[in-house]
Amino acid sequence: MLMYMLKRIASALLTLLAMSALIFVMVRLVGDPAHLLMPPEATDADRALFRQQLGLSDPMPIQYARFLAGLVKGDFGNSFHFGVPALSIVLVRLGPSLTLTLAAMAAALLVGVPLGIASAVWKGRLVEHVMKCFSVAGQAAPPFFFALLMIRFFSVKLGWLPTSGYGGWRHLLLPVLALGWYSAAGLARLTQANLLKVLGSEYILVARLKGVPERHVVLGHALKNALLPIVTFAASQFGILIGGAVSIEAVFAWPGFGSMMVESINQLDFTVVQAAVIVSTLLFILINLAVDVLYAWLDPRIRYGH
Amino acid sequence: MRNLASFRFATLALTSALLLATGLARATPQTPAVDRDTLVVGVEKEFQNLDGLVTISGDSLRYGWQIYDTLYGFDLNGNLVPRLATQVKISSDAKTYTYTLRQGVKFQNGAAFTSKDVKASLDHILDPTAKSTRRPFFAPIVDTVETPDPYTVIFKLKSPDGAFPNKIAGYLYIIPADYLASLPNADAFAQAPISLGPYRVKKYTPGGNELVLERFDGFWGPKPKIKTLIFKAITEPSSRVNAILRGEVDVSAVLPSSAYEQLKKEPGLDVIAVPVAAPLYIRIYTNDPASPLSKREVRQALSYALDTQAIIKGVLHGVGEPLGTFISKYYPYGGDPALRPYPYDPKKARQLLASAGYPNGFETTLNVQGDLPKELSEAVVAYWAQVGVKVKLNLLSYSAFQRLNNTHASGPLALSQFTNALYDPIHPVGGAFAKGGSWSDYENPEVEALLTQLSSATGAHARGPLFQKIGQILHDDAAGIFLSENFYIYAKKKDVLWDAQKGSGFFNFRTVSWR
Amino acid sequence: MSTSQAVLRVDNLVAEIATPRGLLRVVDGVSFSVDAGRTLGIVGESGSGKSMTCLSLLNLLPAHARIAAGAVWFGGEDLTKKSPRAMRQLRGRRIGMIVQDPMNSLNPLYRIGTQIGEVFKYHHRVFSSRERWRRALAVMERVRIPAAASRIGNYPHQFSGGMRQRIAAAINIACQPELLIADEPTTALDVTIRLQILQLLRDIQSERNTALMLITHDLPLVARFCDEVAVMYAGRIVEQGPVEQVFGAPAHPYTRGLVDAMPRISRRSSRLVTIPGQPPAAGEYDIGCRFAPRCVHATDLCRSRYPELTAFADGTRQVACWYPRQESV
Amino acid sequence: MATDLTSPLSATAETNVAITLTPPVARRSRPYVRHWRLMLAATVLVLIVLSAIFAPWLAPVDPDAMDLAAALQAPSHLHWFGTDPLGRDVLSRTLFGARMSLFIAFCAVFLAGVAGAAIGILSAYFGGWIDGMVMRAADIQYALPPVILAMVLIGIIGPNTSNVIIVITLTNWARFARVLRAEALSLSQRDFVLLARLAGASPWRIALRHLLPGVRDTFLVLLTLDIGLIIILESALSFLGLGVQPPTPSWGSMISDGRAYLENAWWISVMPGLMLMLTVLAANQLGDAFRELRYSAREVE
Repeated sequence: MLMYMLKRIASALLTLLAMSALIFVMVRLVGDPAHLLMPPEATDADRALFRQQLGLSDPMPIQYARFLAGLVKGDFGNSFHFGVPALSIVLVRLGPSLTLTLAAMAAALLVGVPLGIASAVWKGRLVEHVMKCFSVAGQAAPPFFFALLMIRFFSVKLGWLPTSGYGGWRHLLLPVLALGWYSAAGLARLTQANLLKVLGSEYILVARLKGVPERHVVLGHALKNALLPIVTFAASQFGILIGGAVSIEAVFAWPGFGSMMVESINQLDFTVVQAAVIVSTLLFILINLAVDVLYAWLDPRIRYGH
Repeated sequence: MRNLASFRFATLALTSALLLATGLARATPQTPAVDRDTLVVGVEKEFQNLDGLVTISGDSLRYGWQIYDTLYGFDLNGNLVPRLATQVKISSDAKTYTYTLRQGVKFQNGAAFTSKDVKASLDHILDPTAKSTRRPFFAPIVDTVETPDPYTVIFKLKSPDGAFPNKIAGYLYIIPADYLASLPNADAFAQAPISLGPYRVKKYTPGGNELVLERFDGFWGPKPKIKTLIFKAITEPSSRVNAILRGEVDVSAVLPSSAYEQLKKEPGLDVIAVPVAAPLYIRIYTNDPASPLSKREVRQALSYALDTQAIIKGVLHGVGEPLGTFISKYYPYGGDPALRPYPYDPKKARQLLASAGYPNGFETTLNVQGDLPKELSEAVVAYWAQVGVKVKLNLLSYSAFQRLNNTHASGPLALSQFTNALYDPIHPVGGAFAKGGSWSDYENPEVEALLTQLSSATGAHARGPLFQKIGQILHDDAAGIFLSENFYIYAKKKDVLWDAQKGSGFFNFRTVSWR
Repeated sequence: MSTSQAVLRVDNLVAEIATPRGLLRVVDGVSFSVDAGRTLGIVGESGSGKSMTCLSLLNLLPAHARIAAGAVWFGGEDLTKKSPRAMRQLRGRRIGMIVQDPMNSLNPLYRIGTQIGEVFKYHHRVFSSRERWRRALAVMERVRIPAAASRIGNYPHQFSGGMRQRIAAAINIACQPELLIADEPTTALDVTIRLQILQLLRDIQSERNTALMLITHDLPLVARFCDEVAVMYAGRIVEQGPVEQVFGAPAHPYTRGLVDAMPRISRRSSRLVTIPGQPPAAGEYDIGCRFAPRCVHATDLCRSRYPELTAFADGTRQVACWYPRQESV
Repeated sequence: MATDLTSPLSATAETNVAITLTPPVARRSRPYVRHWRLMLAATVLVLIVLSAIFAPWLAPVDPDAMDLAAALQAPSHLHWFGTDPLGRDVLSRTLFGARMSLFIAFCAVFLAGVAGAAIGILSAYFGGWIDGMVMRAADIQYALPPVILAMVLIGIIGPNTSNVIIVITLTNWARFARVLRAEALSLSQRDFVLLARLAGASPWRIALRHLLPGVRDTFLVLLTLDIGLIIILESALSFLGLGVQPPTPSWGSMISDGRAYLENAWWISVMPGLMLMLTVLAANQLGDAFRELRYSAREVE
């Protein structure tokens, strides 16, 4: 088990290194910040000086080496734009993003999984009907489209909820609904498919032969086995939600990760982009390791191996 | 038919939600978003670096007027008025400017205001490590800055510059010398800016989307009536509209013209369309002889081919005014309201194209500054297509466009607007239509001659007529395609007593109050 | 069939399954009984309805199937009339069933101690998990699982096929059922383990006088292990009776074919005797005897009317054939 | 005559062979799946694709024809789907939008699918460091949100239609690679692959002849499920101004642009939205029906 985890951590570090190199090169290909952050009247000498101050004038490998050295110490350099450490900007935005993503993920799990279970157990009945509509509707239009409809409906017309802004649970409700619905749709369908597969297996028949009540057969024996792929799917959704909810963050004026990354890419604020990407990759790796641990805890075959 | 039923169920749910949404109507809450001592403003851009001397004018200057103060400032209509300086003496050769400073003025950190602060502020701009975007405006022309006594400052210029007083008023924010010296590096100032404006920074975390300013009671001028100003960055236009509709903000800035009609119908709101003297225009790269755009007839044809009236009414929903030339009539001087835009005459446009040697038109590319209404560029492309000019459209984000525009790479046609920062037309004309201008690919000897005269002309009476002549030349030569005057739409609650700064995109909340 | 101590008596059981092509009778009027302490073998090719019959007894038919007619008498009650709740309390307590595939018959995520103990929780209201653990250990030792004490905490994937079948047996005898059904219990096992499992079943039977039903397609196994046998073909029983008589002198041509097909070392014939053709799929039964198309002695009568199961020879045997013949092998 | 069972080993083994005489001929047992669901989904999808292909003939008016006087008109007999802020006919634009959205979706899905499948199968077959490298690349693609990767790429190569397809392909291949790698891994353990290897087949031959057909079903299901997701991703790109460049419409850009007019001209966004929903519904139904038809409901994500 320990060996298994060590191997996973090693490969994760490799991923992190590869990601750092990738984003380091790609963001520098997008453009030259000197032309954006310096006024057009600036002379080439001014721009050269500007690049020199930001350490952009050195050859790439040296810049990358310095970047890696800083990475290890957690120093991502200062933002070209704000002049403050890039990491501080990323961390300011991490809180709201995590709140939104965790809430959306929780909502997706709380709605998607039970709906999936119900539509597997009562296949062909109304509940499967509702699930199909819910999941098709959820994945049939971009989240920002539903978000704007919901804002018009619940906030502007009925006045129950704030239209935007980062704050208490009332601010969280609509963004989570818009974001969560999309993931819940996927989860519901996946849960139903997996649960149906598991319910068809031999040990479920044996459980019934043992006289185990149907409720326990489904929630005890079957669900635990069906959970494994769902956990993986949820983890992959988590990664996408963290950085991908750009349109939702824009519509709800939510100071999240996605909009910050879009902003810093637009502003060619290399250090902030690099810090954001590394932090989101770290988060992604942590989530995957957590999923591996959960897998091992859930499935003894991994824990003790064959 | 289980599947069809599930589809019916989905469309039914969606349409009923929609119908219900349009049916109900709720009045906008009148009460202040927070309290009667606070004003909440929804703005359309994320906050950048708060060092008013460093970041580009489009951003920090908009909050700057609350935090910073200058020797001279602009009143609501853009005329120069004394602020930290009581008077200025300009030498006959317009090369020496002597400012007499106001006495007993305190900085937000309590330090006294003297001439050494003015010198330190200019040095901060000239200091390369500060990476100030104002440097090019002062470095080439300022020779020396002398402070004979604590309340007198003398600027000696290398060459005459008639617009220098405007630059001092528009760009030279005064910051405390001792505080600046105490900071570890030039960047540090941005975290905690100190100046002499009516408000100081109370809460701002770089990267966050909220900026809170609180009243500075030691302010030298008239005390503002509101204690706390909260700026909230809401980048999505429809969310900014919804925010004011629900009363979550007291003032919502730079709203989309698509919401103009809807907002006007709201009983609890005042909707103001503020002219910002930043003309909506298409810059033409005329200096490439091989390109059809180098010919005047072609440029005039492109102007005739556009029905700017219909565009203003249809695309901008009436929020715009005809623009005869590049100099907006909302400049205090230099604008010429009598100058009419080219009339819509597609037949004449086709004749001009044929006479210029392009009977069946030509192909070209139009780069567009992303935050302008998308339909504007699509309308222009559609009109030009009717006269045979096929245009490839490139919608670029604000910064992607700036990168191209700043490096003379946004050609052959670039649709954008030119922000006014100095209330003197030299900034737009010099920048976009003068030889060697940073965003200029146009050269006209007549314009150059007028510009040299302008450099030594000071004051509205001397500079106004010269700029009007330039305006006429630019119109006749169709140096650019002038679409419309640019208006920022603000919506505010009826009880907010505030009249916006005319002719500029800056926020001026110094005189705002609740009824 | 002596009915005095019949633990289970199935009377003309019919089970149908709904398919796009309408209702198919997979079990078409099956009658048999099992006495306490006796072992009934049910033999037939795959698709003859053997497994469906077992599932019908326990009311565990798949979603689209249901019992159309007939009665299943067990302990004085007709199981087909009992409510699902009542049937649930019966399963695992009074009727046990061992399934074919040991590799998947145990939940991979739970320890075997838990899976065995689970039966006590629902049937004997044993709510303390330690007590259930203790009882599970006792049953494991009963089915002779080596080092049971140390292995009770292991997971199914840590056991061999044979061991898992022993665990399955343990689960089924935990509550001392009166009837134990074994659906192809040894098919998936290799031979050496197979005999151990059968021996285990026999010990269980002799110790508690359990009625045992063994479903298989392995004739030699039935011949050696069962007391009575019922031969199923296309959803019906075509011959039934004591093993010695049915295998010794098969009356029904199909049984005859099966017995002939059993290779003998003594007979050393190079060619294997086969029965031509293949059993009809459910739903394609024609009116007459379903074995007629493959029967060498088939006559028009066979093809037109279905022969009911009727007593034969000394009455202990029944056969469903118009021309039953008594010939020793 | 007592049955002679001298040696259980031989008797039972051989008997098994003898008794189950019937060769495992797949009897004509109709799979118990409702065929009409597959038919309905297929016809809806075909109709939509045909309407996209024949848009120039179906569209009542040129999609780019501007008529500022007729701006923002509600759906009427003249304009079935109403008009947009420039007075252009929303129905014509939706038809041409279908052409663009489906073109992007099918190209991107196909490219991502083929690339992902090839990478997945090869890495499963070769294993070792190749497999490690591929999995790291997949991790990177998963870790970096699609929109961010798209922004950086479009920042480099510019926002035109072919670049949008490239960007979507680069941000979607990993899902195919992972799922198909798992399938290929389990397949490569199977006997027929071992036999092929014993017979001296070259790795390429095995990958193409044996592994590829084996994963074909999962591949097709993933394709159908992904169509909806990719159209929505294009819409998210349009929201950021990175999607299809005007004036050519795509469903994604129409929904995104129409959002400013939800109050007074809801049809600009809703009409293409409904078409998108219909397409996604049909694609998902196709995927589900196909999956139930062709193989057990394996974990797809």
